[in-house]
Amino acid sequence: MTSPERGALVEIVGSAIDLHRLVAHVQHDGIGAIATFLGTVRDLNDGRHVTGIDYEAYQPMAEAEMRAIAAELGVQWEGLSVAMVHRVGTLAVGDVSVAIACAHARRAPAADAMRTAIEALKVRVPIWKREHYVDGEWTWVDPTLRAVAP
Amino acid sequence: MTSPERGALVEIVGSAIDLHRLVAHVQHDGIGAIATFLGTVRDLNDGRHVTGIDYEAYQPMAEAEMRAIAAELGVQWEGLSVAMVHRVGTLAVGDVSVAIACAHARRAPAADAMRTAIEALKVRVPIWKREHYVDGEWTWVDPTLRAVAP
Amino acid sequence: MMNVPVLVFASYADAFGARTVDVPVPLPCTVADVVSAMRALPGGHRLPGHVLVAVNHAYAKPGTAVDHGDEVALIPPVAGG
Amino acid sequence: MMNVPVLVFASYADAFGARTVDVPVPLPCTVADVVSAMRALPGGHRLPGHVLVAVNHAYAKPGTAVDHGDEVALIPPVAGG
Repeated sequence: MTSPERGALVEIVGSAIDLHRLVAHVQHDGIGAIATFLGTVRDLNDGRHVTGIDYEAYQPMAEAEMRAIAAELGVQWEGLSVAMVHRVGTLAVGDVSVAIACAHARRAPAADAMRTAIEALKVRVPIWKREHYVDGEWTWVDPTLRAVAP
Repeated sequence: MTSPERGALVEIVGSAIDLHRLVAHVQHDGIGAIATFLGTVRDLNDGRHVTGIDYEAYQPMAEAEMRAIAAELGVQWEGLSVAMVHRVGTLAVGDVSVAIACAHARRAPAADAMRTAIEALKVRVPIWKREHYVDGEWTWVDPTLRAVAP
Repeated sequence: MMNVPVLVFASYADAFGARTVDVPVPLPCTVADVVSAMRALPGGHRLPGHVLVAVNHAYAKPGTAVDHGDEVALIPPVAGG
Repeated sequence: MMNVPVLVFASYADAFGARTVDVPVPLPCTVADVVSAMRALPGGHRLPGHVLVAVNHAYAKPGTAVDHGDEVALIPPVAGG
């Protein structure tokens, strides 16, 4: 088991995300709860049939923002361990685009931090996605233009 | 990818829990978010140094209650996929005692259902734990006697 | 009087020194009758003032009927997770 | 005037037809100066009314200074997750 003091695992990756690696990173003997989040490419978005998504990141800034989010979470919930990994490139329906793991001695901070992390990632981290549809069209998704529940 | 209509995965098991199996169970092409919870044995509880925990379940009723929880979650969040597995037997510090995965098209229902699931499990499912401490003492944990934040 | 086998777990199993306790009650009876009879058995004094009972894998009320073939269990405060 | 290389992504890269745009500005200048100059370049009319800018991997304000060696990037509405 690893030490609770290790830093956050924060990465932009170009291939499949291994959830076990995130869980292993945040786990240590002092934690009692690990909350994780996986974002996956779904076959329907805003009523359109999706065939795949290209993810693009401004990698150094994306990793800097994710490190900043992890640091802020650690201030809000003392003793929190965090791992955040986002995938870029061409993803198919069902592929995991983002994985987050938050571990804490107690379950409420772990779950609350996980939820806060994904919300922060979605508004701050410079990552973009181009959705491809069955009709051959594609679009860069702009969440500021939509009023869809999270 | 599997059909969204499949039933919940609900199990009491006697050996290590494989989180990937839960994730694979709830994942299908229509979901965009998977929230998971792992409960682990931590080395300190209520200020006492823990060396391990024996978990015991009333297995048929525990599985029935978990199925009932999964069904209730499915009513509250339509389209939700649920997996809940609890381990019994002798666990060491760091071992995973319970794993929950909730998948939904959107992240808020997935995260909220995961949180609701673990809270319901802790108050309804007939599972007990005997904590062993470094001084050789042990006790059956009774959450009704404590006022500790979750 | 019949002997109804009642499943006990965790601290209740420690109290009775067994996983199953044969409880003498007239059948049919109620959950409350079963609990009262158990308090009079060796170890029964260690049960708390309020005891949860399940009949056929579902939480039951004090007035719930118990008859031949029902699976009765005492449920100590749960601590899963 | 100097040419400051500005990184563009996603729909903004499509607008300019490039991943990096050389933007003629006097240095030092501000983020607002860079954005104004970019609106005058081919494709710049496709930028929205409000554009987020990062300087050295951090979100910047319109008045943030830009000088030699700074890494400047336009940040379209993000859509990670």
